[in-house]
Amino acid sequence: MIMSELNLRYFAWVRERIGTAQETVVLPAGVITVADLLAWLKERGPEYAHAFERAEIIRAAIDQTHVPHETPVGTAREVAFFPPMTGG
Amino acid sequence: MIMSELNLRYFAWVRERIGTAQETVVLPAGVITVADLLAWLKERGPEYAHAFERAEIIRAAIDQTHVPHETPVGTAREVAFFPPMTGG
Amino acid sequence: MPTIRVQTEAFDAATEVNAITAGRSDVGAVVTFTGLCRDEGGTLAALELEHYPGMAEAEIARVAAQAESRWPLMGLTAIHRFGRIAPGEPIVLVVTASAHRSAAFEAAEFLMDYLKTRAPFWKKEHHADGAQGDWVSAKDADDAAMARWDR
Amino acid sequence: MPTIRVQTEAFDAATEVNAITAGRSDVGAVVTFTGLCRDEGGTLAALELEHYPGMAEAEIARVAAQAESRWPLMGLTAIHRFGRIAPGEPIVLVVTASAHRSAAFEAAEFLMDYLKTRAPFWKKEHHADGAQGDWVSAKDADDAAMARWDR
Repeated sequence: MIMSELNLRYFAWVRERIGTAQETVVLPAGVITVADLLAWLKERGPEYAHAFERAEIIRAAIDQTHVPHETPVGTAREVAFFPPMTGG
Repeated sequence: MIMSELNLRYFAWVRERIGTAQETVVLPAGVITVADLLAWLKERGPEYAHAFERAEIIRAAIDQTHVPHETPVGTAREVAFFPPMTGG
Repeated sequence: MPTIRVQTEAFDAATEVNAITAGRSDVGAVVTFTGLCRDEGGTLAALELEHYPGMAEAEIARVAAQAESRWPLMGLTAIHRFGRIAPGEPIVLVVTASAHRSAAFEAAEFLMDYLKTRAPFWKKEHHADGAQGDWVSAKDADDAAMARWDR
Repeated sequence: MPTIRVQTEAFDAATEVNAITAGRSDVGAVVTFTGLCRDEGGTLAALELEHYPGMAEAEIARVAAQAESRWPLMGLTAIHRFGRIAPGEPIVLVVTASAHRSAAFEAAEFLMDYLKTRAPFWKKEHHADGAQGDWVSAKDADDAAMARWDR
């Protein structure tokens, strides 16, 4: 099995709290869904824990399409996390 | 009792059928409401009978305000009759 | 104070919007509605718009006052043309401005529904083949659209 | 085909309307919605609009395609700015054109409700006193506005 690289992108206060807009990670075994990915990221440090402290309000997109947290990450190239949108 | 003069105005196909846009009449005794006025006008000739053959769809305004047919003409200076509006 | 005009000349929506928003920064939402003369598949040469001078302005003013009492508006403009209007030309303009979009949208729809069914204007068709056309009939759908505001 | 743009520059509603209606006479109704930056009683210096490049355009295109499948539109334009925007400046423009007014109004409202809640943009406040402001919170009212289109 090939370890696949995943591009992560953060926006708005998620980006500010983590301190970076973008990073590349290798998905560990056991991370199947977006929710798994969020849980794994929360363990990476206090800045991640702060950004994702209320994981239920965090929105996710896989390859630039909105997805619910139970969606499998699958062969995604890019997963983005951000607060509820406030455009318009 | 003074015989009061009333200005009548007609628009769109009501105007076309009657053949005039405006006329002044002296209200006869017994004409109390807009409906009475319509009924009286219908007797004035075939062009009026044609214009008001379906009196129930004719709209009326007293002194430039929409009114239902049961409204008393009262001391109106101007009564207008016209088809349902099609502006906008 | 709403801006209300009944005129033969064309109008410019951008000018009317600017008259409402220029020099202020509390407006969050501007809606414009422009109603245009359609060619009806090429059969129409023009519409002739007849109106009741005086009452047309007064009725639009009444409708505008109702809109201003129902929604927190920061600007309201309604312009309705009369006379001969060719396909592609504008007939009516409504502009509403508010802090928030729902008020601006609802007020503009309300104004149009009321203008359609209460403002004393009548449309006569002139056909492209030179024949005199009919007076446009009022639509039940327009009465229904107006009735929803009574809820 | 809808016109969709995500840009820093301001836009001109009249130009966008003209691009839809020029040279045709089958359009009966044009609705424009312009969303502007409000000064919040003088406390706001500017809004900083962050967006997700690529996804922003894609999401607006998805919403536009939905609108075009729901209503018989003859034109649809959606432009959303990003970057620093001062009070009084426009942020978003939606233009819809149709034969009839109800389609144009409904499609414009639908687009705005969806843009508000699904397009990946975020607003940060910069206060007039120089202080860094907060990120604007999403409003439940906006989610409720969007939900009504599921009926």
